[in-house]
Amino acid sequence: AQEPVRVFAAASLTEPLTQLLSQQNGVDGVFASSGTLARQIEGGAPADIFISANPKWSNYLIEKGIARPEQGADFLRNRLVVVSPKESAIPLVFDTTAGAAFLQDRLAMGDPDHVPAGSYAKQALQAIGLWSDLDSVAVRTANVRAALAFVEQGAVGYGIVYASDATASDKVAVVATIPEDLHQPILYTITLLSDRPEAKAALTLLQNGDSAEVLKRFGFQTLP
Amino acid sequence: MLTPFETEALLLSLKVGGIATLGALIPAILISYLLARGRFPLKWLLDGIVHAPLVVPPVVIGYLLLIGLGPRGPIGAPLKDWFGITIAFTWQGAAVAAGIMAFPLMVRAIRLSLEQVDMRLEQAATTLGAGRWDVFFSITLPMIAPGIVVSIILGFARALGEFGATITFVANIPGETRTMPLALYTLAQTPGAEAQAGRLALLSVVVALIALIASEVIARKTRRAIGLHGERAA
Amino acid sequence: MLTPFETEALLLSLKVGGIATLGALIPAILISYLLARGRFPLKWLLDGIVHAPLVVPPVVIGYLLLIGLGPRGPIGAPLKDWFGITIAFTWQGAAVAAGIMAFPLMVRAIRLSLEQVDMRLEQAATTLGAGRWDVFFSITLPMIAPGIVVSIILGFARALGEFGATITFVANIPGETRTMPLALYTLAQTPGAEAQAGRLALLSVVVALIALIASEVIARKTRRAIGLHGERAA
Amino acid sequence: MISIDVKTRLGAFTLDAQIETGADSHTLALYGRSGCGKTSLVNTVAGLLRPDQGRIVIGQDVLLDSQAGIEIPAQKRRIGYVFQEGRLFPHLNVHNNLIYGQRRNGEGPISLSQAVELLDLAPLLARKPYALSGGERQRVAIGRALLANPRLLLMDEPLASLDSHRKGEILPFIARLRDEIGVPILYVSHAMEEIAQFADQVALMEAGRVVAVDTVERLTARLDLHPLTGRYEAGAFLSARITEKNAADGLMRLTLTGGAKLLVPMADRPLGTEMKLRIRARDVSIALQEPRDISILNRLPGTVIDIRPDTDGPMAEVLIDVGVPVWSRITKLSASTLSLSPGKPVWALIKSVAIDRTAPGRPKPD
Amino acid sequence: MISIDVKTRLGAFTLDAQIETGADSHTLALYGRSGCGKTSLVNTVAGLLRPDQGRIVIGQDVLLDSQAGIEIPAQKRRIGYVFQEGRLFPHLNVHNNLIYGQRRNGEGPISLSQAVELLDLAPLLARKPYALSGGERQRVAIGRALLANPRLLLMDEPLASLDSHRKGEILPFIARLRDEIGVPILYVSHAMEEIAQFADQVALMEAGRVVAVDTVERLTARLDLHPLTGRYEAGAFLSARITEKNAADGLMRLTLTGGAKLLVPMADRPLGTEMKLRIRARDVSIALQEPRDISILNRLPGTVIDIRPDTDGPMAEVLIDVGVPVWSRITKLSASTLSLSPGKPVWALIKSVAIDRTAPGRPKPD
Ligand SMILES: Nc1ncnc2c1ncn2[C@@H]1O[C@H](COP(=O)(O)OP(=O)(O)OP(=O)(O)O)[C@@H](O)[C@H]1O
Ligand SMILES: Nc1ncnc2c1ncn2[C@@H]1O[C@H](COP(=O)(O)OP(=O)(O)OP(=O)(O)O)[C@@H](O)[C@H]1O
Ligand SMILES: [Mg+2]
Ligand SMILES: [Mg+2]
Repeated sequence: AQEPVRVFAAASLTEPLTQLLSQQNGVDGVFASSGTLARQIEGGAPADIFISANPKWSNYLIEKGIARPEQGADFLRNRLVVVSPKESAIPLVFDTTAGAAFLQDRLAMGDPDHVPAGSYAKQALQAIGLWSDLDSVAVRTANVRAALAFVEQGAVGYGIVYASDATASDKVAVVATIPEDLHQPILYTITLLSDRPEAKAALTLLQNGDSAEVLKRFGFQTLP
Repeated sequence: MLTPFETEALLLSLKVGGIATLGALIPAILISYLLARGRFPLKWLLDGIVHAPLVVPPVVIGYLLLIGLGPRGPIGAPLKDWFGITIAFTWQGAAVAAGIMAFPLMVRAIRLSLEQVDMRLEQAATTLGAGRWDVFFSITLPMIAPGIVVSIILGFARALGEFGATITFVANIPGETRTMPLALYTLAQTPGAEAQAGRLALLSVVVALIALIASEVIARKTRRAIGLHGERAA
Repeated sequence: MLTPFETEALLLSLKVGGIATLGALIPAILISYLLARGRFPLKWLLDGIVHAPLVVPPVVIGYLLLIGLGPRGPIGAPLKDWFGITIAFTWQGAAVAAGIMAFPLMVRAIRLSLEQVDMRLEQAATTLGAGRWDVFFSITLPMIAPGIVVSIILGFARALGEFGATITFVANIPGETRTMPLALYTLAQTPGAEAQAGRLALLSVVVALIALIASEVIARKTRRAIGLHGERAA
Repeated sequence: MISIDVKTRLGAFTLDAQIETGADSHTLALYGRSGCGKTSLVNTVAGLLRPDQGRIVIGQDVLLDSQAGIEIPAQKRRIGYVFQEGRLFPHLNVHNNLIYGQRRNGEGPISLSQAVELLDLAPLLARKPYALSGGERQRVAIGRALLANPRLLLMDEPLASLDSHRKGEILPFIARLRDEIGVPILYVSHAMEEIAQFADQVALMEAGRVVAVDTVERLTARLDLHPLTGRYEAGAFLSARITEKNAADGLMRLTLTGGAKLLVPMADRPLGTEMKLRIRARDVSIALQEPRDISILNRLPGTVIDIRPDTDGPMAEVLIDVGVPVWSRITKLSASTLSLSPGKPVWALIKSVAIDRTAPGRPKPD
Repeated sequence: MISIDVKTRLGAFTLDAQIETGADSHTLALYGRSGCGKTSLVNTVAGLLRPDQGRIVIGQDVLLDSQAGIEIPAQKRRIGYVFQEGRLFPHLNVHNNLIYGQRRNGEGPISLSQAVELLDLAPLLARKPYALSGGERQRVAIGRALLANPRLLLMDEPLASLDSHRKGEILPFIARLRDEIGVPILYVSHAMEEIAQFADQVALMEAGRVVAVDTVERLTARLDLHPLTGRYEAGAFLSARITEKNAADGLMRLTLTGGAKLLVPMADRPLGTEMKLRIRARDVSIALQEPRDISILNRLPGTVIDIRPDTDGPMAEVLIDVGVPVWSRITKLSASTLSLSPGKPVWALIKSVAIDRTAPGRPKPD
């Protein structure tokens, strides 16, 4: 049998990609954190396409000589939002005034040391001057979904997650949208790793208009 | 020799692992005894529940803990409201998670020992006037001491290495819940931090090794104390 | 009753878990024997290496496997070039990861049993003309059968639940390496899929429970076969 | 008084034993071939084996009555059980093994130091059981049972691997325990000599059943039971009273129930003490006239009651009335040479050394 | 020929034993108080206990020579070891326990069915050891050792918990094994009677040392060893030849080395067979004239050699020359009444039943 085309994609894309790929024959999605995927690809994983939630990891592969720069492209954008459990959601302004609330009801976010969403959140918090207070009390999670789960369970009062995650959950409400200029752009990159024609075809399909529709529905912004 | 980052993670890990193991020990002994000797309906269910943390991915266990023991959870909420105790996001919570993950291993080791105890010795103690608990403490417990030592070392090692449930339940809060595995995970996810990660991995192995060697010494003494050593030499 | 998604994950998990456990069994017995009976330099080191997968977070183990056994690793590369065997990113690789993670538990259970074997019986066999291996197969092995059963069930349960090392080493490839824990992870990444995730978690527990009950029955029979049952009843 | 009536099954083996001893019987011996159910019976008394149905009464204590729903649990029975296989606690040293029961049941009539001395355990106190020899283990097991302040002693071949010297020390001690403190004893042994030395009654077992319960005297005298009791053991058990303490150089004179007198080695007992004697058939010779200038001191005139030739072999047993009945075992050749027949007057010649002088006897309260 | 010279320590206990038996000695018994080191010594012969230094030679086989660096491993020694504590394999049924050694060492002189019959194991074959009684376990252990096609039998109190009936069956069988197949035997026992029945020589042990190695006859005759051998056992061991098979009703006539004749129950041995007899001192009486009309058949004229009164107690031992020396144990009172003194002519009266007829003896090759 023909080897399927394998799309190694950041875990945050699990749902939209699963839906997109289910329409194509012979294309599989493989999900994990971008860092894990990058290391697997470095280790020789049978990946045809790599979608990273962070240019850092696609660059890493380029540095290691595994991918060529011309094979990569920006793919999606996302935004950060502050969410609260639905029943206790009170809109708030994302500036220094939010500090007290974050300190009291606690704030969950991806671990800024390695979770891309976390590092963007850290940048935003730094920009508004709250990070020094929150550094040691923020609930750092292993990935964005975990931060979302903390909010869904009411374990924390606030969480900083991707807009795409917030759309998908019906247990949380967005209480603030973080201005994009407070952090580096949230950029998903897509990298073609093999020369197989099927891989190229799959890449084209992911980048076409129908796909963009689907991705939009899940809260992602596609790039032209 | 150790960076402050490493020292912090190490001390926290030792505290969490130690308390998790000691806290799980008594329940583990009781449950093993029940499983090894008791005859009651739904024993298989208890057996299954005890083993669940072994089978279900740690992340799921962490998630379930979060649901149950989180500040709004059915157990966590009353704890917080009535006693002011919060477990989630604290090192105590990390110990709970580690203890639960270590629990099935501890139960199994003790139970295996229990099932090999010669019950004729317990009978002999009974004829000499020892009641059920007395027999347990004076005969059974000393005889299963090697199993208990193994259970402690297994439990401690598992608790030291616990990651998935911990990060899910108490997250990765520096100084509070960032044990060695969590620190290691952080490093592993950072490009270029391989060397640091390696150091930390080695450190965990060294700690475990020290615990292991200590346990061997204790185990040998215990076996000698219960007369197993001599039987072997004879 | 089960969705195709669940069936696929279940069958794969059973295959991976089963092969991991069976594959680890013989080495586990040998290593336990060495550790329980042998006297050799650097025994503590072997002991430490065996326990490492318990202490080091699974992700690290997975990463080390990836480095060593990946198609570009120092072991993986020759394997691929000379024999055309690829382990990484295949279900075989998942079995290797699961087997390694289960290994320390299996060794510990067997070793605990080994240390409780009455060596006077082995001596008796020796006087009757049995050589070292003969004694092992005719006396020691049957006597530690309960420990082996426990080691299999512990190993299988651990293999079934293995997540961190697996996803790191062989990735989450549908149909190839997406065992139940990985499938569960996939679902957990999907908001709103809690019910499905719950079903899958329950499914793993049920599978483990069935294995557990089977093992209890076998263990009871084994204990009876080696005469432990009767001693208890007497 | 010991009253046992139990029924139970162990695999293919059925234990169905009824024993009823006399009211003043304090020592019951169980005797029978290997596998006849002695240990199983003792285990039911200890409470370690629950019979399908049964009733066990020792003295005043109802230990089990399955009909009345009474079952005293083993740890409440206050038993000193010397197991056939030792069962020392491997993790405790000898000292702690010894005091295990004492700690729980309180100090009894025997002190630790007494037991240690009797059983010669002083050099072993700090050792673990694995470092003991077979006989040493057995002695510790006996000590542990004796020290448990028992109201009932169960002894399953307690002296099997002890040398005769030690047996000779331990057995009288246990007998004294029984006599002075009144602890009833259930005693399993393959050695009729041991049993004879201190059991009031013997229950003879075969294939899970009790075929006879009687005094040692009567039981060993019953020819029909010889296949079970062993022919070698045949003899007479007699009661006698010390009537002269210092009859000659180290000897004392006893008077048998019938009035006949015997010279035996002196025992440290007051004048008038009732003693139990055993005269083995093989130690009794027969003469037609009283022989002179012979080393045999005890020469009792009597008459032949009965002659029972063995069905096979050259021997015959002769029952002689010397005031009390005494068995003699001689060759058929001698019986015919002496033309023995019932009613014939003869002399029974008994070597004094053959008299069981170790029998501790019991001072009668009257 | 058995030659042992080993030295080793076990905790505070030191084993330092030298034994050298005669060239035609095939059965060596170890006798001694509990804890004197018998089991330890047997374990060195079995190869289970490695002495600090030593040399062990059985027949032609050097099992150990620490100076020459020879040490045959236990599994190569072809031993049938009956352990003091059984050591049956709990996971194997009786049948598989029995054939364990046979499977490995090949079928020996004894077949499975023979052993099963001798030891009466047929109904037990399918059972696991836990379902056996104490005596049954012991019988299986004996069977397992006998079936292991051994070149050396080590038996550590193998008959301790068997009834005398069974002992009487098993012991002669083992003796026959030795005589017919020539398997040397090292035998530990507390019962001098058992030892006397078939051991050529006895090593008397005390506190880890061998204090004497000699024939049973000479050893039990040595008064200085009585504290160790036990006074009760004193007696003479004699060699005799069957000179008349059917002297009277079930009796045969033996001629002692010195020419004296004895009537004993018939044994199933051919005319001319050499037999070993044991005459216990306590079974020998003394008369000044030959008594008439007495049931004692064996009346041998002789002279008193020596009289040894006990230091305590009323007894004395008298050595009488009836062609061969025979011990008699009588009261001091009798000795003085009969005014015995060395050189005095007397009659030794020996009850025929007192002669150890079970002694299997050995047909001499000449
Ligand atoms: N492992 C040990 N450590 C210390 N002392 C020991 C050990 N094993 C045996 N002994 C001691 O060595 C001595 C000899 O023991 P051994 O078993 O050889 O005696 P034995 O002659 O067989 O006695 P028994 O007739 O009671 O079986 C005993 O005093 C015993 O206490
Ligand atoms: N668990 C069991 N299952 C089946 N049969 C058993 C079991 N336990 C004992 N037996 C049988 O019951 C019978 C009685 O055993 P018991 O131990 O009471 O004998 P015993 O009279 O004490 O013999 P011994 O003198 O040899 O110790 C034996 O024939 C034995 O084989
Ligand atoms: Mg018994
Ligand atoms: Mg011994």
